[in-house]
Amino acid sequence: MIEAGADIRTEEFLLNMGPQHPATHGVLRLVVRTDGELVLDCECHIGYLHRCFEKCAEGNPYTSVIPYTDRMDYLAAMCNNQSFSLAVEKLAKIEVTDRARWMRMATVELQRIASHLMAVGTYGLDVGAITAFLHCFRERERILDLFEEMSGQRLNYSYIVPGGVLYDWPDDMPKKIENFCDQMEVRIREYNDLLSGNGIFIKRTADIGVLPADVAIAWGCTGPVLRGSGIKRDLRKDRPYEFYDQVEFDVPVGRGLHGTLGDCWDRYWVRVQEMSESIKIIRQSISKYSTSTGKYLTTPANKQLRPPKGEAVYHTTENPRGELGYYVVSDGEPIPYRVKARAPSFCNVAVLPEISRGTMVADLVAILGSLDIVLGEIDR
Amino acid sequence: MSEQSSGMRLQPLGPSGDLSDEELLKHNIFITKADDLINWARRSSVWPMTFGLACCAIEMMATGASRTDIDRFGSGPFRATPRQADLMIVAGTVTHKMAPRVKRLYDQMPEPKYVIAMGACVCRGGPYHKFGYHVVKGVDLIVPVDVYVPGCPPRPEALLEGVFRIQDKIRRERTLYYDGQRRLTRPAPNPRLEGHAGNWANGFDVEGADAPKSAGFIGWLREFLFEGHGDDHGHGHDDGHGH
Amino acid sequence: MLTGLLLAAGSAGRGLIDLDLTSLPLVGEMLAEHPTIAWPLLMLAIGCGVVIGYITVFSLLAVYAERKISAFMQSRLGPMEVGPYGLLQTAADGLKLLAKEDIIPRDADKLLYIIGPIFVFTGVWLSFVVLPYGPDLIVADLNVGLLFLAAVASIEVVGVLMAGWASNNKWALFGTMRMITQLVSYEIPIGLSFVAVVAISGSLSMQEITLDQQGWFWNWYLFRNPFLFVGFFLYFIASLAETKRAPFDLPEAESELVAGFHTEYTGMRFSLFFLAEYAAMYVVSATAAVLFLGGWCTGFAFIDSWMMESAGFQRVLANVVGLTSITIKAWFLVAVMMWLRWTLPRIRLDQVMYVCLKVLLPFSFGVLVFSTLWELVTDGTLFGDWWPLFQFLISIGGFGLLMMNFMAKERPYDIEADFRPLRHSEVHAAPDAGARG
Amino acid sequence: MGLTASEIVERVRAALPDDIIVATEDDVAEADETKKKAPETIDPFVLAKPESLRKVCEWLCYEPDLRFDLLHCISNIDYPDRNVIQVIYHLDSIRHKHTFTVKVDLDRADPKVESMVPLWPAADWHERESFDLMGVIHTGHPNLKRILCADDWVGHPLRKDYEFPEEYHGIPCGPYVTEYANIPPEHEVWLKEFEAEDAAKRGGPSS
Repeated sequence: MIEAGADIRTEEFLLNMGPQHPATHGVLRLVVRTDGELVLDCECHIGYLHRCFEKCAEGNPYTSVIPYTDRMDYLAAMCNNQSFSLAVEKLAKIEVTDRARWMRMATVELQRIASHLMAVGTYGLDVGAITAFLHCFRERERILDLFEEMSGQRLNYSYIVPGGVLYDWPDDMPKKIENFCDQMEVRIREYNDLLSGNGIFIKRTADIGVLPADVAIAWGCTGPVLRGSGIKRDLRKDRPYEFYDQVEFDVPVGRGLHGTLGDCWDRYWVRVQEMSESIKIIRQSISKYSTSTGKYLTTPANKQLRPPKGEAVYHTTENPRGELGYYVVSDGEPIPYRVKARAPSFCNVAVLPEISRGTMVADLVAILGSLDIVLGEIDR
Repeated sequence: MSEQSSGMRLQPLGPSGDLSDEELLKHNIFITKADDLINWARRSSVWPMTFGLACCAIEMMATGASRTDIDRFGSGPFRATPRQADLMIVAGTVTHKMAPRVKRLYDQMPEPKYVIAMGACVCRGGPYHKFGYHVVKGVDLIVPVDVYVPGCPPRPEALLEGVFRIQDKIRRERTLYYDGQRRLTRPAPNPRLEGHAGNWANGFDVEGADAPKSAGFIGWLREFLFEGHGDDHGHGHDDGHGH
Repeated sequence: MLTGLLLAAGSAGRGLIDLDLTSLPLVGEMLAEHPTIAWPLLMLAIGCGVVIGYITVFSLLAVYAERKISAFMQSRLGPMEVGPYGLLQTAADGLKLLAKEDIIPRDADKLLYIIGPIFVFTGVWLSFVVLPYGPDLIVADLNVGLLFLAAVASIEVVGVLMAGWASNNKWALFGTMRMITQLVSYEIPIGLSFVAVVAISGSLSMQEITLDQQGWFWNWYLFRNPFLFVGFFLYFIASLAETKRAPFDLPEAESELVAGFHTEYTGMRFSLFFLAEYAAMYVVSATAAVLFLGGWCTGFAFIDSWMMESAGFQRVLANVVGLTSITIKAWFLVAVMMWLRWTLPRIRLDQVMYVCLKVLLPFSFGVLVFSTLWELVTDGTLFGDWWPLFQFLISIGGFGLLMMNFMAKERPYDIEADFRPLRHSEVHAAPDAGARG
Repeated sequence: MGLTASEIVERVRAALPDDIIVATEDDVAEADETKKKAPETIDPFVLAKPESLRKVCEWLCYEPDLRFDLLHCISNIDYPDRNVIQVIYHLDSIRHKHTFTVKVDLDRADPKVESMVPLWPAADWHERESFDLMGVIHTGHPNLKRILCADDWVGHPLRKDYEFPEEYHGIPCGPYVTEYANIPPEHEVWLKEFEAEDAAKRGGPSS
């Protein structure tokens, strides 16, 4: 941390960053109190994308809430679908076949790669490396191609529904996913050469925005942000859903390789490693999928679900950005009585003022990028 | 509209004007060619503003990325500041909290400026039309929209098509030439706003927009060409500007 | 056409082509009445016109090149539809910017706001005056050319200060602060690099510095001694900062400050900044070419001697060769700048200052001192006529050793061995061909 | 894995018998008839008394073998028929890897509950959201103001009796903007004109 010289009389400066600013990843507004380039304090103002998800969910049947979950974390729509579907399945006691579960796992992990690609790419953009962003986007497009073939959509899929998935895979889909995994492994090395190993990138991110583990827990940070601080917590391991207990993968955590544990580089590096782990899971899921049987959807897609009256379920899953929780309350009607979403970015971004004090304005951008927020789910 | 802006208005160069037919012809041949050149330049370099609000912003980025490279058509430089942008792609849901900012950013852009409403939310409220209490049901309630690109979100190709439609619109514009009809093709005022009065969204002040007071070189050129040819003629009901 | 114009200007300046300007009534009268004042003024006017044309055309081409290079690095195509292969893209951009509305913010300081970009542009523009493009192609061969170059570069700082302050925008103010800090600091290593060269050439005149590097390419100051070899890279890095190119593009860092000091500028005023930036790139690259890469000398002794000895039409040809030579060298350096920009992340302000004050400055001093000492000790002819060649080999060899050492040490981390979660065998020949496209 | 939720319920009942109202199915039967609702069988929970919520949470937070260090979420539900706003605290323990739910029923007319910010800083934004959307007042919160809606927004949208606004700062809003704008005739003329021109340029009628 840099301290302003006590002998120089300076004047504080109130900087209004956003809601339309290239570095705020959407419409976050930061009111930053600076002294020259130093950030003395910053305050987050959110709500510029408050799209009333919870009100919409109270007015639509259970299956029709799925499209709204897409638009919450629009970079990881599959994961949001899955999370809500799992909650509703638990609530309405719907069985899902093994085959559908393996399909879900593969798609969700593909989505995780796509989301992390975006995170890595835009992080490069934040620190000024524009080319890495476009390279990441190129690979992301390949995942979107696969998703488009599965679901017919490019961004908001509504593919995973209570009871399975909406459409069956084409026959050659496992092979295509395998091909993609093969290429992705090579590409990750390319990103490492371009960005992770870049001296300037390390200088910009290491030792910046250090988030100690206790602070992270106190502020409710989850996902790569928490793991970047060295805590090995992953709901896929700790509280397995789907078949995550049947696949082998590691949980990468930050190790402070280039600086202090819990700095921006650690959070970034956790994401890069998670891409490799996701590839492992995808490979295993694909092989299990090929041998499993059963229908891809156990309930008719347009069936009106009527979970029992008075039941409530809080189900959490591991999203690319952290732990996404859905609290679904039923009153016996086909529409939910109340749906509350616990958005991981909502908690992750709250810690920003804590870790950005005393840094520079350029670091603020780097820290914000390393938290990898999506305003869609912060504001809902 | 206001008295000050009337000085910039141009007299129609028709039989009713001061010029004879030959002079008119002479003027307009030159002017049409100049207009074509200006329009070519404008439509060849439509710089969008980075104005991503939500999901559609991701597809907007995808439009700029490798596969649908919008830079091929000259719209590559996404400017972060409204002052240097020509096109505002409103990508994502506009909320009531965001609406004043959208309006302000639009006002900060220099003429000529265009707006693409990208995505269902921006066009009409999209999936949040019924229950979205905090969602503005269409950005055309705030700023005039030139092209609507529907979809949730629209594919990058669709956005590209929207940019082409903007280019087509620019092609038809008349900056210097004036025949008593329209010059800049501004969107018509929005009937949905009638009866609603507010402090910043009460209609659009597009009256003076196509002939701004300091329109730079073009403004100077226009003044030079049509100096002393009468005053305001832009109030006509046929030019699609005013209420 | 451009070459012709430059040639005409330069040749006329040298009195090679006897322009019969007396037939023009006004000019003729003026020339007749005040021959001592009018001729230089006329030449200056022609020179200015040529320089403006050259800057504009260069900038248009450079922007086009930048967009194409960035596109290719990002597996895109870049401008394609405006003109053949998008060649007219930047012309369209310029014309459009010209035709945009000109906004002066209400709260801006109007006078400073207007003259800011003009100052910036003027600073860069004046630098072109002392750059030599050929044996006779120089607008003004000042005997303090290098000093002049360093002096006019500072005008840009004033212009930016005016523009950023007058905009009354916080981002612009931030950009200005960064810009001024950076520019003022990096003038020191640049100045020291100049001095190191001047200590060897014994002259501040750009033309004389160029002439001193005639002959084979190992006569270039780049290879004059191992220290100047390092000095070239120091100068190049400092010049990146001086032209605010990545990784020193903090003043207009788009992801941090919305557009830096020109956030509030629209249309033509913005394009003046734009032109000035690219023109500055050319200026620093051409200066690097003159100081270290032999300027308009070709690097081949027989061509250089012909260039100096030729006369009449051959002299014109020699000027064309010189112009081509320096243009290629400068463009190469400009291309390297673009390559760096689209590869590297941006560094932070304190790191910028660190690089300047703790790395470049001591090294520049070292270069100055040791290259002077080397020159004193060897006296330019230690092993007779072949000494320059030896020096060339020493420079290259020393640098090679340094780089090998650097590569061995500074490899950031071994992705394969330590951190990569996948085993090597898993990354077997992946079908990579389909990924492109 | 740590303790199951049922085990934790037993622990709470044993340790703080006076501070909780209802925890299990058996309790529901004994509970006050006005507050009675169908038992939830999937996620066991404790329903704390509003005045002793802080005590329960503190106990859960600091009890060594429970140690709920992560406040996962604060939800709230409006039950107009029971005249209750229920605030739900979803707790999680990173250390012991177990999870638990604490609920508290508040009076709908005056929903006040103590802020949990001193225990978990994460409660800050959650409580602001709860205030913004549901109107729950978390006493002792350092900065209790609207977070998602605009600052001058009227009402608390997630209450069941929320009335959608007609107009906000001159912008018509709500789901009742159904009259589609009449496209001005000249706009259509322009469109046709353009299409004809376009077709002519492409050498034939546009398909």
